[in-house]
Amino acid sequence: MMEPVLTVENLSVRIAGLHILQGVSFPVAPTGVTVLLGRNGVGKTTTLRAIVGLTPRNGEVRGTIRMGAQSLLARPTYRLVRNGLGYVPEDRCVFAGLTVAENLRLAERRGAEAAYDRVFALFPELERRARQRAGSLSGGQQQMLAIGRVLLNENRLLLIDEPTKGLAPKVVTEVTEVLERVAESMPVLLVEQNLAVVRRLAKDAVVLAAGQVAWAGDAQELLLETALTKSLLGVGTGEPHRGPEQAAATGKDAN
Amino acid sequence: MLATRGLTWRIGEVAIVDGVYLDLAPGEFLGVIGPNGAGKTSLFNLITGLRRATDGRVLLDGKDITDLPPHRRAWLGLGRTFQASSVFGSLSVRENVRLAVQAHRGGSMKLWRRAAADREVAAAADAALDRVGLAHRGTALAGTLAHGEKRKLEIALLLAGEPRVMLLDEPMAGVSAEDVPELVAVIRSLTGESGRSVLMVEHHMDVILELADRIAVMHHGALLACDTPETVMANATVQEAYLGESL
Amino acid sequence: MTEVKSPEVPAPPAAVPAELTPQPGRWHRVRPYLPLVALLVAAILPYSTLQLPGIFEGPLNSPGTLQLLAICLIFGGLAAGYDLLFGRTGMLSFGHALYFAAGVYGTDILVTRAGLPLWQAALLTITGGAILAALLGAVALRTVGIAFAMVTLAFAQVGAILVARDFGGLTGGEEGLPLDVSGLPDALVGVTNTVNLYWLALAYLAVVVFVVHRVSGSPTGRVLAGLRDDERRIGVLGLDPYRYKLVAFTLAGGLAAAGGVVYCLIVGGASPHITSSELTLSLLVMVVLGGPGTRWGPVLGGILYMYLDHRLTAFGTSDAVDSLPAVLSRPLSQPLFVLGTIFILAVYFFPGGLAGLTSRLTLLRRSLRLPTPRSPR
Amino acid sequence: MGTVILLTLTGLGLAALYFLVASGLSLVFGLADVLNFAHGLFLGVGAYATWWAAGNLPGAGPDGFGFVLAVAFGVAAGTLVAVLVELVLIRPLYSRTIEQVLVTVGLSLAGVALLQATWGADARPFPRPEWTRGVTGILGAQVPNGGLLLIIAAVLVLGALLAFLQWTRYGLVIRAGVENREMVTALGIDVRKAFTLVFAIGGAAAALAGALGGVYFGTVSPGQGSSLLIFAFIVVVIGGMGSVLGSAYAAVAVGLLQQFVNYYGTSGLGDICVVGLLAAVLLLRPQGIAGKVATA
Amino acid sequence: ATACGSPQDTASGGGDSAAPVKVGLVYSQSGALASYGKQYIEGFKAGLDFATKGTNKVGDRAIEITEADDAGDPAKAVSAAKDLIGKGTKIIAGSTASGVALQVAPIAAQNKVLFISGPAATDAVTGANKYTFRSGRQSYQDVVTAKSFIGDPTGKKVVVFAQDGAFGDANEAAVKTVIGGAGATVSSVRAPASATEFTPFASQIKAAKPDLLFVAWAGTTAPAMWQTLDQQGVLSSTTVVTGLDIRASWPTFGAAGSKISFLSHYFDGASDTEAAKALKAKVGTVDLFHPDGFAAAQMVVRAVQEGGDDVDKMVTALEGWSFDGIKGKMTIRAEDHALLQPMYQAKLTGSGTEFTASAQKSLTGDETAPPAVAMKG
Ligand SMILES: Nc1ncnc2c1ncn2[C@@H]1O[C@H](COP(=O)(O)OP(=O)(O)OP(=O)(O)O)[C@@H](O)[C@H]1O
Ligand SMILES: Nc1ncnc2c1ncn2[C@@H]1O[C@H](COP(=O)(O)OP(=O)(O)OP(=O)(O)O)[C@@H](O)[C@H]1O
Ligand SMILES: [Mg+2]
Ligand SMILES: [Mg+2]
Repeated sequence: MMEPVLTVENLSVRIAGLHILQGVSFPVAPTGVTVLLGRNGVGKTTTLRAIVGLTPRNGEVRGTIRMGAQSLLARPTYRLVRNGLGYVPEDRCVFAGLTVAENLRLAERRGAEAAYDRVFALFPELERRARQRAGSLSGGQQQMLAIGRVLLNENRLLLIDEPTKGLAPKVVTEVTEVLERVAESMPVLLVEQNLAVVRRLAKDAVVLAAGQVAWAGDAQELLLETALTKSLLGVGTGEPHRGPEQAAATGKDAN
Repeated sequence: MLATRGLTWRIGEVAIVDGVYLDLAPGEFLGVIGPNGAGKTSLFNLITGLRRATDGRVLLDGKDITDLPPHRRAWLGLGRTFQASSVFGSLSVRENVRLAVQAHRGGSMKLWRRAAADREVAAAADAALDRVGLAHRGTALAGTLAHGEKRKLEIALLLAGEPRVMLLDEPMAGVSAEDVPELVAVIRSLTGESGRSVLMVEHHMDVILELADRIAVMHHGALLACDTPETVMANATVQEAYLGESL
Repeated sequence: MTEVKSPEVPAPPAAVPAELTPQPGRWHRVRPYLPLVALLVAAILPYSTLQLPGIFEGPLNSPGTLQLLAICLIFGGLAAGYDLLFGRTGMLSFGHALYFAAGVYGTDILVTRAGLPLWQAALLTITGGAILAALLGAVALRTVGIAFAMVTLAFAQVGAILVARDFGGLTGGEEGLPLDVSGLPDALVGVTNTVNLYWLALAYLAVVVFVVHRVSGSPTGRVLAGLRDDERRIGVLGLDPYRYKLVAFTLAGGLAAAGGVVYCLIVGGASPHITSSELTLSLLVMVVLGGPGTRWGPVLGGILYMYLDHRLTAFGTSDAVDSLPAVLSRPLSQPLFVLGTIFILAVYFFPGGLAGLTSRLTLLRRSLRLPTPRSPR
Repeated sequence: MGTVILLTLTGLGLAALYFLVASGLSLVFGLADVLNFAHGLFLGVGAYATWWAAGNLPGAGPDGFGFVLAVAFGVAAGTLVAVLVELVLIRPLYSRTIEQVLVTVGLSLAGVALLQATWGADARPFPRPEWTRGVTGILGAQVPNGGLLLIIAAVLVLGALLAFLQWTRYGLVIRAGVENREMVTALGIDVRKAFTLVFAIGGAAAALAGALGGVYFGTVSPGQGSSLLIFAFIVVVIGGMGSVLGSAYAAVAVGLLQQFVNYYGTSGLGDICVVGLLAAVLLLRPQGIAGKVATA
Repeated sequence: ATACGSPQDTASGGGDSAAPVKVGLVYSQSGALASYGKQYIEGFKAGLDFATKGTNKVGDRAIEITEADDAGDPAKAVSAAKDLIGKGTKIIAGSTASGVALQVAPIAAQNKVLFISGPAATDAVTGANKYTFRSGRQSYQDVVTAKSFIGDPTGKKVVVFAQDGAFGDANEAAVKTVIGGAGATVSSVRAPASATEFTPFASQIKAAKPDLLFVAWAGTTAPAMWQTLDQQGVLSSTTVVTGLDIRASWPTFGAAGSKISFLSHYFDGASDTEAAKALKAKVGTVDLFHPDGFAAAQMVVRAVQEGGDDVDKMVTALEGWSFDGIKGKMTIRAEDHALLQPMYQAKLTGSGTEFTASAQKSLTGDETAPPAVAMKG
């Protein structure tokens, strides 16, 4: 096997006294999509945020996280991101008060060409709504913006947290296709509840349970073994399943 | 039971919700689907009074409630959940539900009684928690719950209010696959009781198809169709606008 | 019409009111009696001749010490009342000083200018203070967040201007209005009777703490806590946020006015200092210093703040400071310099306020007793 | 007629002073989300540093180029203090708004006391060019030159700030960082730099206000900054938090209102009217004149 | 020491004829009036030295001074006074601010201790009660001095320009009585104390075309006010009279300084008495409030000399007493304890930061005597 792009070893996170991750270890392959699975509240988001250095201030992280030979722990988030770690958060976090264009402009990096054509080709909606304030976009539109923002730059690894949450089936398909194309050129660590999406994208899978890695290996293998999936994820995968796991839009919009 | 008459909400020139006529019969379960940005959440906001309609009326039991503030509508039996979980983060889970029960039992000012002493309220709250399977998290602070757990708490808050018309905004969002059937069962049981009506937005078609008596499809703020699930699913426009090609 | 959300209020750090989360433990059974014990100790304090050099000028039973303690107690109560708004309901009012000032000036004017007996003046003032709070609150509560803070500040500012303008010579303008003690009960007049004022202040504090405790443990108190977290949700549950906020605002205003009555007696008059917006800011400082939303935090914060405010003047002129080199002694002889520096340090060293200190100490103690096992590997 | 012109122009001068104080406050308040009660301190530092430079700095003086140099020194000092305050005191407290209020309140108390300890409580005569003491006849009104100077400075500052926010990348970062600091970092931007910058700008504007205020008042005293602060806060709120343009409108409204009511009404009524204006604006438009309509 | 005592203990002063006499000085060491306070205390020490001939003793009893800072806040002053009284102090002096003096005075009366108010200029201290005296001048005396600038007031038009509030009210009332009573028509222009822009008021004054403008303005905005009056041509169009403040403020008048007629309580060189020489030898440059401290010390020594520990005797000893102070002959009027003293007309010359004041004329204590008021308590 090729050298992993990211290695998580014995990662342990406590937040406000709760021991959320208790010694999680897994590699992320240098190509394709590695998907992180697990029930609600098991700590998937916590894992991604620990990798990108966004654990809340009352939290404590132990263990090692390495990208190549470089340790990522204790380095400020903005440096990690500049070094090629792209992050799309669970609740999207677009800047509600800025326009779509400004949201994108913010993601530009000094000294690097911003790939606007790639983003607009994937999400033509963003180009049309360039002057609309991001806060007034619908949930799905905001998700597109959040993904678009990170695709503006070349990254060594993308961390994406539940990108299809709250998206209409049609948009889920679109986003999945986009991610599939993205994964051709860069590795992705994906948190996803929608098993249909997982089936389509994932090469490797890591399943978390009770704060630890319960299973790791080939994703398609996992999905084929109904019994295994059932025991790990609590659902059968006998037939293509438009998962109920599709989550809803959160964030600052609507309501 | 609940009806909207040409309900419209404009921001500037744009109609976010565009002349919606809806009728919800007692005991009926109406699913609402539509692409992202179709105006589903906005419609809920208009019905519950969080936003003021620019045009049109909302009727509950034939009574015009368009100009009532949110809490008055709640008294009349209108309850909702939020798409983005909105629970009382600094209260414990149990306190959250107790507050909802208390609100339902009449919001008179009680400054001098001990809240904890009210056994009836506590019992009702625990019952609601039990129903969504959160009883074991009763003492946790609601703010520290994982996303999925907050969704359940949202529903418990709604249950505690015993509303006659319930508006559920993507209740399944972020709920573990494992827990979905359980939650679906809870929601179904709601409708069975005493002619309660439900209006539910959900992107998850399985759930909608399983629960809904009728499905309304929204697109660009307007009501595209409102019919039985079979008819709606067969509708070509709906296919094209919402479902897209299957994965 | 679109609903508009005003920019974020600095939401008070969420704290669960102690009375809403039962805490099991060894102390469980003793706890309810601790406040009573504290009250008792405070009540018999004036019988002690204990000298606390450096902390108080004279023995505990000397009038100077009792006067200082009485002022501290008043502000302890005032801060606790303010916390009902800020820590428990999440309303950031910048005009709370107005209701306190209304209490002080109301009593003073009714006694000195109108010649009413004290009890009538006090009753009228407290009622008047609550009504004033209700009226102004009814207007101010139409806004939320920073806007609310600013409207309350503006009302308080009008109060300050009116006092300074001295209409009809009623308030004495910037010179203030000394209280005419001729109609007062003898027990409240004269240095030898300072102890009675002390007890009065203690009683006020006890009442405020009891009321705030009772109210925040009541069903209404729970709604207030809910309002602090999510007002919109409260509305959808079927409760009128406005009504509840107005009740809290009025109650807090009434409590502040009552504090003003006692303060007027203790200080023997009214002066425009108490109408300044700085006083409200100090209230905020007291509450945050102590720990918002906790039962004892604001009380301790208020007491400590006032103690420092009064004692630092003595510290600044003490020989110890004078003998320092000028670079140090000059700033140190400015009480406000020391007070300001203390706030800043307090923020860094006691996050969560004094009330947070106990839990931090418990944590420390626990970790000393059983060190957390580091995970192997 | 002369009176109206006189009142208008002096009112605008007052407005310019309010704007200079309020603009920095508004930026820090609206964008970095810090209710900066220490803003008055920056003002005081700017004023005292200018005063000191005019007397002690080689090349600086009370007139001509020397005065410009002294003001530049004052602005630099104010900026420096603001940056230090941000780096040392505010930075560890981002996202803890209440603690920030506490720290800035503490700072304003301690800082003003420190000025007083160093230079005494009494007002000191402020160095100022001869020209600013005079008046200019405009349509029969004798308009004080000090006020005119303030107006010019305020217009320049307004233009510079608007251009900065709208057209520079830092302006964009600042606007985004206010909403979600974490997410700005997650886009690979060191957001802390932006907040330091906001403080530097705020400090510079305040210091300039302090220096020009010194010219206007003719004296400098430790409490000067704090006494202007309350009106500055009112201006910020009426104008809408974080909106520089809004602050400008509001400052003009407040300055003119105060001036005219003080002349035609009775004394003290001007202040009450300003407060009334604040209440009215907030009740009708809680987000202020130019405030953003946040989507809830 | 015992740990128990009565809560109503206060140390009893004296009894022992050789015990030191305790004198409490409560004045502003910090806060806005700190520099007034500094002059006061320097003057007091020089005065004590002068009156006891360097021994600091009256008979064989040493004078023991305790200083307390009130920071200009009446509440702090009251606390300090109560503390001192509780410790057996029979004489309290100080009070830099009027508000402080007015609230300490009743405390003195309630506890039967001697109170000698300091620089506080409010007329209300005069005749406040039997135990209250003053060692400085009062507003009324300023106004009488101002009147001396216009010769015969009959038919003249006088405008008072003053701040809102009690200080302004008092000055306006005094001008109406003194100058208006002598036949002039008096009107007033009032401005809020917080005003920063004075053009509207200058315009109003100019429109009134007065023969005499009396300005009563205190605070840091004074220089801006003078500059505006100058710029709008008020100073050159009429006689403008105001009180001469402390030296530090002289340069802030700028060019306006030479166009104003000053009435003065005191400035360096205004008198050439023995006391003034002694003071000058001690403090170098004499300033406005040095004489107040000096006179207070003289009064304290007189009170102790004649009264011992008996406050009532002290009062009797002071009432009607005349003595040679810094300013010349000073008389304590028996009826209302007004301190009759010489006042001065002065002119300011110089430029930049170098200004000197010179006396134009001095008025005797009788010429500037305020009308007697009835003793209130
Ligand atoms: N700031 C916090 N304070 C306390 N507990 C927290 C905090 N953030 C997360 N947790 C807890 O950590 C656990 C894991 O949360 P996390 O958000 O990582 O779950 P998740 O796997 O992403 O769940 P979901 O599928 O619902 O998004 C949850 O039980 C949650 O309650
Ligand atoms: N305050 C607002 N200002 C401007 N536009 C708004 C506002 N609120 C909502 N919108 C717009 O209204 C449309 C409908 O939004 P809404 O949130 O109701 O959609 P939705 O159907 O709930 O979508 P989703 O499924 O993604 O949650 C969107 O295009 C959104 O951009
Ligand atoms: Mg998650
Ligand atoms: Mg929605």
